[in-house]
Amino acid sequence: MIAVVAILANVIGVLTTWAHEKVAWPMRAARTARLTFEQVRTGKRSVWDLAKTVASTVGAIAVLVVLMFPIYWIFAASLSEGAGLMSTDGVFADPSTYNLDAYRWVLFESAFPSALLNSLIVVFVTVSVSMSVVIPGAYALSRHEFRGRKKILYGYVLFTQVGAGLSIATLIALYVLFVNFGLSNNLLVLGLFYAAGAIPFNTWLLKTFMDNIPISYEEAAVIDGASRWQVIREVILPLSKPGIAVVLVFTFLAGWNEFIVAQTLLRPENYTLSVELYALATSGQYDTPWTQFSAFAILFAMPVALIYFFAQSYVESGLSFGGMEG
Amino acid sequence: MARVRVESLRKEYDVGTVVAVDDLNLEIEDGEFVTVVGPSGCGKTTTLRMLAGLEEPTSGRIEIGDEDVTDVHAKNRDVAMVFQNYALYPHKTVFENMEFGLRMSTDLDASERERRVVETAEMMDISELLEDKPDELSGGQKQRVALGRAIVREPDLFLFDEPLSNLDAKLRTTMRAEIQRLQDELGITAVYVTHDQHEAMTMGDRIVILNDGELQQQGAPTEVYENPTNRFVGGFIGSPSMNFIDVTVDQVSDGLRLRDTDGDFSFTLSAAYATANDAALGMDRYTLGIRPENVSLADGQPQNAITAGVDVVEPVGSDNFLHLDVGPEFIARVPSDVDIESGDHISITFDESDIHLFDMDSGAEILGHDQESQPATAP
Amino acid sequence: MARVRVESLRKEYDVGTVVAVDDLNLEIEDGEFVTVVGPSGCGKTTTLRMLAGLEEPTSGRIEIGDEDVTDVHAKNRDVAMVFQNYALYPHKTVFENMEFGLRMSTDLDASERERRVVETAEMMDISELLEDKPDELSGGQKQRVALGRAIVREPDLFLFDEPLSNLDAKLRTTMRAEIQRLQDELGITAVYVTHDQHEAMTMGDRIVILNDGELQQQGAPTEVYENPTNRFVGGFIGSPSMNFIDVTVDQVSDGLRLRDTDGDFSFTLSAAYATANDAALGMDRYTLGIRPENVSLADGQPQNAITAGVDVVEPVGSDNFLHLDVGPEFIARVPSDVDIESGDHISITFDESDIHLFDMDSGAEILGHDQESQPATAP
Amino acid sequence: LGDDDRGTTLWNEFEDAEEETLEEHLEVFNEGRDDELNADNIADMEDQLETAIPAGDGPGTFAWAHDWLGRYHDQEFGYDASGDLSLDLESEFTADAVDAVQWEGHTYGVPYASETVTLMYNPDLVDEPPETLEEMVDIMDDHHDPSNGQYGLSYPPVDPYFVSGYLHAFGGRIFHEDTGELGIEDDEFIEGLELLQDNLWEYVPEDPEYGSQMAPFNDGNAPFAINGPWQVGGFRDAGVDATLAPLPDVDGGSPTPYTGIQVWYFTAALEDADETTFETIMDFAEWYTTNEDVIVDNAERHGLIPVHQEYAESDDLGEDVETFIETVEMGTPMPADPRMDLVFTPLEEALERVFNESEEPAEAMEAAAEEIRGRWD
Amino acid sequence: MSTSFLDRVSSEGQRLLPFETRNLNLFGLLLVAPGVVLFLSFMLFPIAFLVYLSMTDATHAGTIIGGDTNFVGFDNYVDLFTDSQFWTSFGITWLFLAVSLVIKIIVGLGLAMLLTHARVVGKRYMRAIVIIPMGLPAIFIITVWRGMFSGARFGPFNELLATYNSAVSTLAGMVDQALFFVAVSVPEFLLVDLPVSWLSGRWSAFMAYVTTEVWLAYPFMVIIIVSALQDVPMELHDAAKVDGAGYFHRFIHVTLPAVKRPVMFASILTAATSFQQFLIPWIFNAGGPSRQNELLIVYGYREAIELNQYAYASAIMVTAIAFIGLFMWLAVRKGNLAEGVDSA
Ligand SMILES: Nc1ncnc2c1ncn2[C@@H]1O[C@H](COP(=O)(O)OP(=O)(O)OP(=O)(O)O)[C@@H](O)[C@H]1O
Ligand SMILES: Nc1ncnc2c1ncn2[C@@H]1O[C@H](COP(=O)(O)OP(=O)(O)OP(=O)(O)O)[C@@H](O)[C@H]1O
Ligand SMILES: [Mg+2]
Ligand SMILES: [Mg+2]
Repeated sequence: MIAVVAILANVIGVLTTWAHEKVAWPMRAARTARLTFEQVRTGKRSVWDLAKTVASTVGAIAVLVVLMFPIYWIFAASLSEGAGLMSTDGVFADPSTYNLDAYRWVLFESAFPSALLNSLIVVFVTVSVSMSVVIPGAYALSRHEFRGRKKILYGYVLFTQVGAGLSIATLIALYVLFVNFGLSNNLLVLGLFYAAGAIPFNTWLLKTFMDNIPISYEEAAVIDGASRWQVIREVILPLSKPGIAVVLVFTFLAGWNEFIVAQTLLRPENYTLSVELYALATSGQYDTPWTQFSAFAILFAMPVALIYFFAQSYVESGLSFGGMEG
Repeated sequence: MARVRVESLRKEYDVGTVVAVDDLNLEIEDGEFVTVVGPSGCGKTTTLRMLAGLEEPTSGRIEIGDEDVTDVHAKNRDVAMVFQNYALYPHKTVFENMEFGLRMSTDLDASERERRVVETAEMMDISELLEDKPDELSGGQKQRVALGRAIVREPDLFLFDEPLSNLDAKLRTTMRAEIQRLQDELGITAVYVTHDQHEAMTMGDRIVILNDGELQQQGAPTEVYENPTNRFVGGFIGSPSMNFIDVTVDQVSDGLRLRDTDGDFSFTLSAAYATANDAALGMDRYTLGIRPENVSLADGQPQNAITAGVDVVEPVGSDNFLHLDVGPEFIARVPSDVDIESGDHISITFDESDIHLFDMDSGAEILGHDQESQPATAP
Repeated sequence: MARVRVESLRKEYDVGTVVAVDDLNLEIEDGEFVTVVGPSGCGKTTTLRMLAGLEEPTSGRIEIGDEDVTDVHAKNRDVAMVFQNYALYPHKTVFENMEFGLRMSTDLDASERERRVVETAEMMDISELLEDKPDELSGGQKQRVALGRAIVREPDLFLFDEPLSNLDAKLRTTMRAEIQRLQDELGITAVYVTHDQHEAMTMGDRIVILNDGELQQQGAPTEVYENPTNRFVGGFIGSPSMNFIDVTVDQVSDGLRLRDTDGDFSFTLSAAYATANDAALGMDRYTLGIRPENVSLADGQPQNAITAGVDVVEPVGSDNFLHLDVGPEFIARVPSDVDIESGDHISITFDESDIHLFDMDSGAEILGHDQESQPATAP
Repeated sequence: LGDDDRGTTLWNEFEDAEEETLEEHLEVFNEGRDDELNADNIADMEDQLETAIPAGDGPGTFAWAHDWLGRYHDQEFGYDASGDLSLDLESEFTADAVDAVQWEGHTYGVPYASETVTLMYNPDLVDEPPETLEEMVDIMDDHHDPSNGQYGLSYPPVDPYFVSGYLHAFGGRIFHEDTGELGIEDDEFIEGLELLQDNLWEYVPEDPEYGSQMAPFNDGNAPFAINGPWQVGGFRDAGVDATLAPLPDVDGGSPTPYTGIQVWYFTAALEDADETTFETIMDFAEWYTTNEDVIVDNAERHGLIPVHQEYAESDDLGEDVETFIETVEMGTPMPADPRMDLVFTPLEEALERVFNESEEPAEAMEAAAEEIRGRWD
Repeated sequence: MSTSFLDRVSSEGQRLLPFETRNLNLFGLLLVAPGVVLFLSFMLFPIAFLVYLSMTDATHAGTIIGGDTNFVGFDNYVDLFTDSQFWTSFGITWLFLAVSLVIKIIVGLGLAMLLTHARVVGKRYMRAIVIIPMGLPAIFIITVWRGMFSGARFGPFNELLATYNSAVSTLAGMVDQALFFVAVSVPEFLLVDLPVSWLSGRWSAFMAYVTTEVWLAYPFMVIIIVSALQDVPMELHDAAKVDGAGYFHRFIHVTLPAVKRPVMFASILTAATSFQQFLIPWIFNAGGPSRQNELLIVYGYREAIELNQYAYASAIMVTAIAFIGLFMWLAVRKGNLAEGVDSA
């Protein structure tokens, strides 16, 4: 219990620092802008040089706007009135009609809250189970020699990307098996299934990351008198944070986004967000209520975006595939 | 605080194809500061790691404080090690870095641990850094923390693996003095690995020279400097390096004449000298070694004067190094106020008592003279 | 091959909050080898990068070979640079690494390029490595390739950024000689950055000393060694460092007496000396500087003898360094055959012509005596 | 979490409004019952049933149009309730509806409504509904102007269910249920297709997808739509007063749309079901299909046409239902032959090729027929 | 000391813990075992079952569960390899994989370089935005893209083309006005014939799939390449500049080689995902028009669910899995991806 509180406190602490860092940017930007202006005024920086920077930045923003068009489109759709994403009145709905009804509907009238709970259960199982097997696995593969090590690594690499299509391919087989074992319509089992699928890729990913942690830290700890577990807890885990963050993001996505298997295995009372979202898209045999669908989808994507946003620096350094350059 | 005994220690890698350390015997007294020096790949680190318990010896015995620790796991040996790249835990503050060892290897309570860390930090002059993370520190500060981390544990044995090689020259000098002062104060036995012979000489009570995994010589620094037991040691210790010339021996009227192949070089040993070393001087070809600082200008004196062209004059402030064309890389050290320029021709000489003669094949020193102090031990 | 002129060069970083180089003026003759030295962060690399065109100066002018290149892009300046960590293209073979610059900056055809690369490789003794990739090479080999890559282009100007700092001591000595030999042979103007004053002194025709982005002194190595223009230079150049003692000046009968605060130290300047330097000696407090090799044992001679306790005796083979308790870090260099042990009390002295006196506040040298050779230029 | 024990369940894939009504009715039904019946709204129900039923994990009953009946019989997914029903189907439901729930003498469900597609017009743009297709074309022509977002018609143009009315207009049939033969190569059928092509496809949005088709009428930018009862609410919510009319007549023929009979299916799950569950399901099916409130609510709120004899001819179920009834009377029930499963996809693809003008009607139908026959074997 | 500090550190990192040699096997095995067991129990079992199914004559799900199936050996495979639809599927799947991969690499590289460029201000925030597609549910995104590619005149892409058309016309009109003596009319070939039915032409539909696939996968590319680019030592660029290389040559000689391996790694992973792409073709037009763009998994899914040919579908899926396995194996081999495996 205390450990949980401690972890929570830690997480909150880290989050607030991050948030602070992320939020402090307007002030920093303002200061930089002021100093830049000062430099240009005093001739320490040429206007031409500044213009090049401005042009590159504007160019990058333009590319971004183009790329993000679909996002903007659905965002506009989620605010608009009526049921269609498609409209003969123009690509974007009339901004004067924008409202938050769809969000209100999603949050208070739809199955969103209960599905959210289901999703969280699944994701919790997926993340905690895969973390608890991926981290030790990656550590062992990175640092210990044992029989079959290379075979396991090889197998893992081969299976890194088979998961997605495999679940469609083996859907029926899976379903039959699950039903026969009485495991269908069970959120915990579903979470476990996702965790299983996430193991090869994430173990391998984390292993490559751990390969780059100098072994001398561990040696230092051993000489300091730390036991095997103490070395792992006090040295390896903290040092693997970026790698673990990446794995966390990927396993979270694995549990959060998947819907084909979920839909087959679950019944409505256990529907997760992704299934509920799909159900919304196909509710009735013909029509899609686009406003609500868009609002639902945006809320669905929010946690992922937030997690990534806060873990960005970790993810970017955790994905560096050390040992792969050259 | 402990004696250390190493007996016929051997370490092979890659199923025996690489012999990193070969039949090493060492005895280190309680409180002694031993430096281990040798070229890259000679097995220094391997030796140290075996002492620490990070590497299992292929054969041989290690005793620390009269206890056989050959099969004791690293975490149960009471040694502290300072790594070349410091290996400070990057995620822990300086305080936590220093406290970690205490927490793991002692059962002191938190306040006691804190007291010891704070005390050590004061001693190391890093008190203000206790809350910082390693990457906020400069190289010198990291080095201090790494030392502090080792010291705070008050171990039986200190091991240092080239701890200063990442620092710049000035900082290195300062840290060198600091380590010596500390070891002196604490009196803990220490083994200090370096590839810098200057460092090894200035720091060690005793210096151990390895090459190719084998012990070459051990002894007090001046001892080793003055009486290298073989050509390797002679060349390795001292900067600039000892000058070597291959010579043949002729019996002449007033003693023995040493000459190099093309005859530029000729030096006659006095009869008295020849007689004194008669037993040793049995062959007709040797490598003669003479240190740059023992080469002096032959001011008009014709006896044993060698004429040499000056290729380069290297001023190092206090002295000038003259690169002479007597042999490949033949250097003479002269005071900086001697006015010689490159291109000049000068006449040099040296005292016969300063020369070393090495067996051309085995490299072994054959004279072994002027050994007034304790004899240097060959392996 | 070109002259280089740098005029009031200034570089700011982080929108003006960091001044890396401040109002730097330099003139480098055609074919000259200039070493730039200074502590870490003093702006050496920044200066070099501005010369290469990799960094745009905030203000000031750079001329290479009488052409104003201040606004010329790096790729259009005919300079070659050797980086600290070599910066060899890891995916290209040695041959390709060397050829790349020729391919980019000249319109030689393939066979001509190959000829030049092979020629240079022979000169650098790396012919057998041409087909290897950089990570198959040892440090020294990499270093040679990096040099070869620069040389093959026969540029107007060579820039070296601490090229030897990753090598071990022995290899460094060898490479040092090699670089000098090559530059001599090719006669290409070179700017060589290092933080190792020993390297700077032995290699440079002229040595430039920077601190905090500002030029401290420039001049021939011996010049700078003998006549440091300020306390920083005095302390920075020379190893072991110059000894400093803060002294007060009293007028005594036979000259000027210099004394430190607690009175352990007392040295009297002769009347003749005092008169000769009358103009300069206006204040009553100075920092006295004396180099370790100028401190000698006062063999019974009572005049200006200072009694000192020996803290540590550091044998470096050729000499011994005595750490004395006269001041903080006061070192005397004595021949290794002088028999002194730590704990002894000895009597030392030095010649008044060897001392340096620095203004306690500004650090400027105030005597400027014994400048027989060309005067060192202060900024 | 994963408890299977939700009591007895039925499955449906209703839209929100329909589902709400169902819940209301269920509440009434469950009153006083020990074994309550719960409704599960299943996304993608067809696929889900496909796996759940054979796994023994399916519901006892679910709601769908009658066209799966033959397949369910073949695959043994259905439960023959002929011996278990206390209702006499023939005396309660219309003949078409009774036919619809029976296959080779087995009764696999109880019918509760029928539905079809009909014409809808926007009274803001059209004063009087057209009687004939020609009149309709004239009006569409006036409004049709895609580059300004104006269209003549919203009508999923290649969905066989939607376009069957005109495909069948000259007597052709997609599938001849009596002979078991494919009819898409018949001249009458091709003629119907050409009618569709020449008169209606000109005026619909260029994208056959359902959502795109709905847009013009929904935005008030098209005078007509042809659609079923499920869409009426959506149009009206969007502010278009969709008014119903029978499908316009065709010169020399008559539109004959497929009609679907909505059925509460009995599934194979009932075979192993315990007695209470079994009873609940049976009770529900009989109650739902005969209860007046249910029938009236469905008709008034969702335009579902009663198939119970007592209400089928009723006049007071509202205008919408009356219009649908009129159209249903023009129509023909969808065949429930299992072989139909293999017809729709190739047919739809062929229609799409014609719609895209990449193939001529006759060729396209010939190709489709060939493919279908290939699959039948 | 022959290697640099960094090299030493990383080569040390590659080393296994030496002091574990005494009780080697057990501890390591113990740590990996749970993962391996979990993985195998959930993944290998279904695959084995699938392989079994593919050798039976199962038709619909009922026959599988009811056990009314007979073992028919490799009949299904024989049928499969003689089915022209299979070969169409197979071909188009590889083509889809290749085309989308090339575009993904170009887009990913371009974006990554833009978003690490020194002159772009606020690039960290842009990088956070640019990966949004990774967090959105695929079904949703694909449905939205289906809308974008609507063949209707009012579909977003058609609207865009309409805007382009009118811009061209306006321009021509302006020229016409300016040079009143020549009558300029817009050349036909400059105008697009509207509306374009994106999904009803084989290749336009194919390009629509590719576009969507690229949009879904570029974030992964971008973050991996960004990581790689950040590891390229600045000094290499400096060295190249001093060597006289311009922007283009630096890109070719410094940037590309440095990101080659990470890009290859990301390529292999996303290519394997592309190979298994199901939702895009399924939602866009069910692999149409006329099954011409039916990617393998769609083909299998349709056979199973729509046509009730489970055994046949299983044969398709097994073939697909076999090819992914083969592909990964080759990639791992050729791409030295197993370096982590072999060298460690
Ligand atoms: N883990 C290992 N596997 C195989 N060979 C090894 C290993 N560790 C060291 N060696 C080899 O053993 C020999 C001695 O290595 P060691 O690291 O002890 O040298 P060193 O004296 O510390 O050199 P340096 O000055 O470069 O640190 C070298 O030849 C080295 O290649
Ligand atoms: N890109 C940069 N942005 C901000 N500050 C910088 C940058 N590059 C250098 N500086 C600062 O400019 C000053 C001079 O740096 P420079 O790298 O030239 O020092 P240096 O003399 O080469 O030091 P070293 O011996 O450590 O290489 C330092 O204070 C450094 O922090
Ligand atoms: Mg070592
Ligand atoms: Mg620098």
